[in-house]
Amino acid sequence: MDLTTSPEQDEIISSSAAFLRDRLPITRIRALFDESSNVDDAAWSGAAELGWFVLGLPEANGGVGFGLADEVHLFREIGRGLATGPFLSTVLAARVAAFGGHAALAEAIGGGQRVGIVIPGSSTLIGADGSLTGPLQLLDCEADGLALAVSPEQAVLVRVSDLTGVTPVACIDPGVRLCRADASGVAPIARVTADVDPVQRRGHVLAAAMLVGINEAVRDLSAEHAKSRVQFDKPIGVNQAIKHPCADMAVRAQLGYAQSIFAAVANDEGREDADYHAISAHLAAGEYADLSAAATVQIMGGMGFTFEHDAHLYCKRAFVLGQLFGGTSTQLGRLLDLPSAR
Amino acid sequence: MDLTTSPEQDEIISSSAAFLRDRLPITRIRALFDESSNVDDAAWSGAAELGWFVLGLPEANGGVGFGLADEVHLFREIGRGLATGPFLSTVLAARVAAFGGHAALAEAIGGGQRVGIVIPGSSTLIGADGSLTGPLQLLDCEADGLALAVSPEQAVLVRVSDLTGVTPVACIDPGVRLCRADASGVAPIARVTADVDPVQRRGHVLAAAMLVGINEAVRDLSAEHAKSRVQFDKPIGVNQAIKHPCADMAVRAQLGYAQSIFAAVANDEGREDADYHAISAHLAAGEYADLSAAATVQIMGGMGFTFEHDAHLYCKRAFVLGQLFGGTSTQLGRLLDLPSAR
Amino acid sequence: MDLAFSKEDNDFREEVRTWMTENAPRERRPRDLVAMREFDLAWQRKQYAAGWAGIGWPEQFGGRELPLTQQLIWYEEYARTSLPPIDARFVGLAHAGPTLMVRATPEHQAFHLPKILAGEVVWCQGFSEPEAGSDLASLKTKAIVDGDHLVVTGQKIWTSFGPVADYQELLVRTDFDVPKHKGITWVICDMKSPGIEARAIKTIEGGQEFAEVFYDEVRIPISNVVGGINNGWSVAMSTLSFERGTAFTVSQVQLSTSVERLIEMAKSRKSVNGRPVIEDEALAKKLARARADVAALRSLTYLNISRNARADQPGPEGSMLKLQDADLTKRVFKLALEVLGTRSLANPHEEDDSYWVDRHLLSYSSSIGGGTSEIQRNIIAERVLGLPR
Amino acid sequence: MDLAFSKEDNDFREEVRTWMTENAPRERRPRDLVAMREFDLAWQRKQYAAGWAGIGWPEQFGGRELPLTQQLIWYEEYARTSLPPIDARFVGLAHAGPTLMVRATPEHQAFHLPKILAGEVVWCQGFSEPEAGSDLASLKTKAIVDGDHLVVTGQKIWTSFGPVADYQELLVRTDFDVPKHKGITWVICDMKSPGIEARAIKTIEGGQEFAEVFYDEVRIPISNVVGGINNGWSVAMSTLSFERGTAFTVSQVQLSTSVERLIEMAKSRKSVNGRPVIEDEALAKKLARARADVAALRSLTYLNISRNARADQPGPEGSMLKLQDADLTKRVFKLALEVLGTRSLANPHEEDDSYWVDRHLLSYSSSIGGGTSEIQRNIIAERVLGLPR
Repeated sequence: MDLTTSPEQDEIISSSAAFLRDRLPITRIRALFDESSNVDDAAWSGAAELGWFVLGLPEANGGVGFGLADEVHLFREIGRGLATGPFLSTVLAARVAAFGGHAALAEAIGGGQRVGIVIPGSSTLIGADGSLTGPLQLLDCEADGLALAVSPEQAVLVRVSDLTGVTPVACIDPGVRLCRADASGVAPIARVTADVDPVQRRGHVLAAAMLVGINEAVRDLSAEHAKSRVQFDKPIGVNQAIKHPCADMAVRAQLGYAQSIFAAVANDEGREDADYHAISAHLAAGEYADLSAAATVQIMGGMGFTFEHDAHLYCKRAFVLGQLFGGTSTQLGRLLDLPSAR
Repeated sequence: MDLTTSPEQDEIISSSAAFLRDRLPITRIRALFDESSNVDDAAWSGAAELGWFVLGLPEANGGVGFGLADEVHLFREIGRGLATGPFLSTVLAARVAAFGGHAALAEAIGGGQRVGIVIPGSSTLIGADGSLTGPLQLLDCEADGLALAVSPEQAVLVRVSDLTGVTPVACIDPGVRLCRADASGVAPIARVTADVDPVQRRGHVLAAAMLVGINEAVRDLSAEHAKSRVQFDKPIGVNQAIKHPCADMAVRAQLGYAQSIFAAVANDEGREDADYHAISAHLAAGEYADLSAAATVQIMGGMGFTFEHDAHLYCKRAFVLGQLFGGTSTQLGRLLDLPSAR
Repeated sequence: MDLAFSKEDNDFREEVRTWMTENAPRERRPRDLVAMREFDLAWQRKQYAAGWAGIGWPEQFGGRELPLTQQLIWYEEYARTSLPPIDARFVGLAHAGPTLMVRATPEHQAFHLPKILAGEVVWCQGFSEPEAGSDLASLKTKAIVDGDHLVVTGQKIWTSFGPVADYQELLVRTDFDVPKHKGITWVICDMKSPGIEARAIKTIEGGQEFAEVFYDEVRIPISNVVGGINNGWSVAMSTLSFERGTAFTVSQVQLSTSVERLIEMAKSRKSVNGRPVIEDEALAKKLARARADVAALRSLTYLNISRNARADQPGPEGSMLKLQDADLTKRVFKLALEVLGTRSLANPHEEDDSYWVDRHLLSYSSSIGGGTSEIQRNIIAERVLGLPR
Repeated sequence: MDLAFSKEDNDFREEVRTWMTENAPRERRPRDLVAMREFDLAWQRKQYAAGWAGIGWPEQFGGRELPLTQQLIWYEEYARTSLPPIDARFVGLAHAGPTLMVRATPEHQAFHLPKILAGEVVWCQGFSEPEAGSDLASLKTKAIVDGDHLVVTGQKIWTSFGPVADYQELLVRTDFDVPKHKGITWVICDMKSPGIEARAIKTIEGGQEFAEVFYDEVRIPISNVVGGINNGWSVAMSTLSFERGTAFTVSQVQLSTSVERLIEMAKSRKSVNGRPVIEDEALAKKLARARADVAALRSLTYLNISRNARADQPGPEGSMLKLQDADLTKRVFKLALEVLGTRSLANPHEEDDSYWVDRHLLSYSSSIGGGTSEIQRNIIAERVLGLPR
């Protein structure tokens, strides 16, 4: 038992952090805000060249062959950097293609083809045959591209062009592109069941990793502000009303990180309680990031309430990530239905 | 519209506070802890002489003829003083007797006969005929005495001797006497329906008033400690980790008080949203007192964790009062089912 | 104790309600700042024409000088009719105007107060600075006396409606060599003066109502100083209790209305799993809890107004209302996102759902603006409970 | 990164589990303090006889010096087997003992450490005073040098098992004229010394494990001083990180077990309205949330132990575990009262339900004892995040 990072993971962390800082800084969200796409094509290709989209895919499937625990470190940086673009769904989609028997598609995705994700509406269903039906929303999908739909039992890829009424609407998160759409029995172009590859479980863990990155980012932002902002002739961090919320952020960041890597390793080691830990990771990291981001806006005072400051972007991204894979309420219900952890 | 206290109410407040301070100080809880009864007979008779048990009963029924808003001020002091004995159920029982057509019983209760209260267990029912059935607990009941059972629709008095398996058990609150018992179709000796007298509504409001008194008491205890306890060469109240919880207690105390008197006046004026405000008062004052009492234990530090200190007594009494009239969960459900307030 | 309003009050409520229903602006309030100014002023002129301007202002300054209970009724009906927010009219009606009433010369009063009431001008506030937030008295925007003018250089922030305002209540430092509260001056600044630049600040929900204001050797006549040079701190504090407990009435009624609307939405909408949202008992109980807490906030408003109607000077209970209003506002509009479920991802400005998302985002400011909740807690602990500073 | 334990570790777990199952005390732990002492020591002797005493102690002092991972395994199995709490054995094994190891003379070590391991003595702590809680260094119990003795007069509080202890790690003030941290001395006090009176303090759940201890000119040989006169503060601080991350393992496993038991109870019991408790979705979701939070706490324990196994000196992350453990303990046992419903009114000491009520009441101390949660937050903010003091 050892949950410290390996040298390879340290390398993933430093190289991905450097890439994001140079190529996809948070300022890109505002720069691309009025564009229809939130993706920086060059940066996306760069990420593909670094193997980001197939990092956790087995070598036999053309991947890098790393574990989910390694991907966690990449996605933690993606979360911390609020990188725009469908990173999470693209990585999961590569698996659906590969394990669904579409090697060429998997290769294309690994090489830079983007895949967005479906957020089910009320009564949206993925049928036993993988067909998609119901009202839905699309995150970061392109009109001529693909969308990933996931349930606990299976994951499918559908063509956005097979959906009807695809209408862009503003998203609460300025770094995310949203559409409304409908599906009536849309056949998937690729499909994989959870027993072959637990796509939703991996999605929970990677979403959790992004939320951990967000929590760590706002913790650092708050702590920095608490040290540098002077009021009443002292740094505001001397006040426990500032100091203690910062401490709570630090605790939450550690807890969320610990649970995310625990869940990832549980998956990689094939433990039977892997779903339990994955859902716990998403729920815990989600709540923790939410609380920390909201507390950060408060600590920043008026600045935290401006569009130019990053604080609100963390709140909004944390909110969007919390809606994935069923949303909090559904996830709580599923967690309670599972057998207890080992 | 005027929610300030009348001179009569100011008199109720000061005289009841003085009576409780002299005759039933909090130390009585520990003094009586090993006794089977928690009642101080002399003090109880004194309270009866002051008309406490029929304060809100119409003069036509032998009462003092004051309103529920006046009773609120008495019960706020009873709560603040953690007075032991079945004050709340006795006052409600006098109404059941009076409006149920048992004038002699009402007079006896007003004169000092005590009545405890039934806490329903799972599947306990008061039938359409007022008969009581099911497993239950008794608060502050005497073996040869009466017990009050209340539902939103009606209130009944039963003889404790008509119950089976009456077994004393230790109560979480050392100031309260608890028994377990069973009832199988026990016929009431008095009964009143809510349309004749809304006993449960009045119970909600008076329980709320007691919870307000508790909240005010712990607020004062905490503030006093924050001013006098010195650590690191300063009163601990200079620390926001102490100061801000104290401020929150002050806010909660005011909110709970405001809602309790609003609910009482709504009842006295026959507003159709009186139930709404009564349940809101019980829920709000209950949660506020709970939070404030728990925060007080924390502020007191180790002392707050001792049996000799009063802090835990407030926590425990607040908890018991929260269990009355269905308990929090049931009350929330009922509140949501009511039409909106005016 | 009574909750019943007098016949006079009830008649007043009827009158107010009728007038509001008949005169509520029919057009949507524009989002563009210039258009918003015009909309708000037009609405003020309409109220003025009907004799409703300055309901709490003394009659000597053209106000209605209504008793507190009727002010309460006015605000309750105002909120229930969903009338436009006070926004661009706020500083003039509720802060700068009342300050002028108690501290300015008759000439200033005669010149400015009627314009505010009549909806001719927009006032803004120039108090906060980037480095002077909670610690307002540490402000550094400097004013040098040059003949009969002050020459002002510096920067203000959080100036609502700054770019479209006519006048500003401006705090400047006129003496750097004395304790910070003692070198401040309160002055009327004409926002058209050369050397002023106001830049909108975009806020997290996309609004543009706040601004930064930059002053580059702006010349302001010394005759515009109110209360005397270096006496500005006491002038700025003189209006703190003008509202006398009615300040959060509109917000409180809106909270109440919002909770009821959310309950209706929860009954009529379905969640991801296809069942009515209200059947999610965890959510339903939060809605019920919100009902109880909003009821208590309203009761505290009534209690506070009852007390203030009998007292000369309102107590620090106003901080309690502000604190609880902020907390509940954040909680209720966060709850709204839960009721909306995944539909809260979308924030299209045309739909009803966006109202809730906007209000949620706006709610972040409720515990920051006008004195943070941390500062309110200090005030309550120190002034109500007597805890040490 | 891996969660899998080595074959060696797994074998160890098997061995531990088997031994614990076979040797778990069958009798109920008595509530009377004297009987409790005997019970706890007998249990320690049993572990000692089987070679399990001092699993984290260095071999040179008779301990097992197990690697951190195996200590983790030991505590996990210990909690899962519901073995008796460390209670009366705690100060000797986890505080005074480790202090003696790093700061005492070989003679003291040779005399005391074997007795602690073998379950012959109970140690208690004499640190806190009525006026010295969070501000421990302000302690005032004074010790005057008189020949080769210290003469101690004063009062200590929160001395667990004080009335039945053999020895005490005692902090006294030996110099009142220097800054408060510099005049403190750490000394071994024989609790049978004349002039000592220990009075039990009853706690809110009815327990009697804490005591006040009064010292009236108690003579203690100067040879009992550890680390030198006036050097006691550094001695007292030298064991702070002895546990290296395992301190909350038992509590964390108990929390996890408690949440699972509550879920089972919620499924099998009925609430006031006659339906299974678990169907109260609001409560069900709190239970689910508790599962997630307890899982995260366990993961942090594993992460912390992994890091400490590689580091010479544990970091301040221990404060994070303590803070979260306290918060979750309070939350989970409060939740237990919700699951019990009105049955939580009763607190008869013979029934299973009383376990939950007791634990709820005890949980109030989790954020107070051993350093309040407020102090932990200060430590985390200042030492982990570098915020100013």
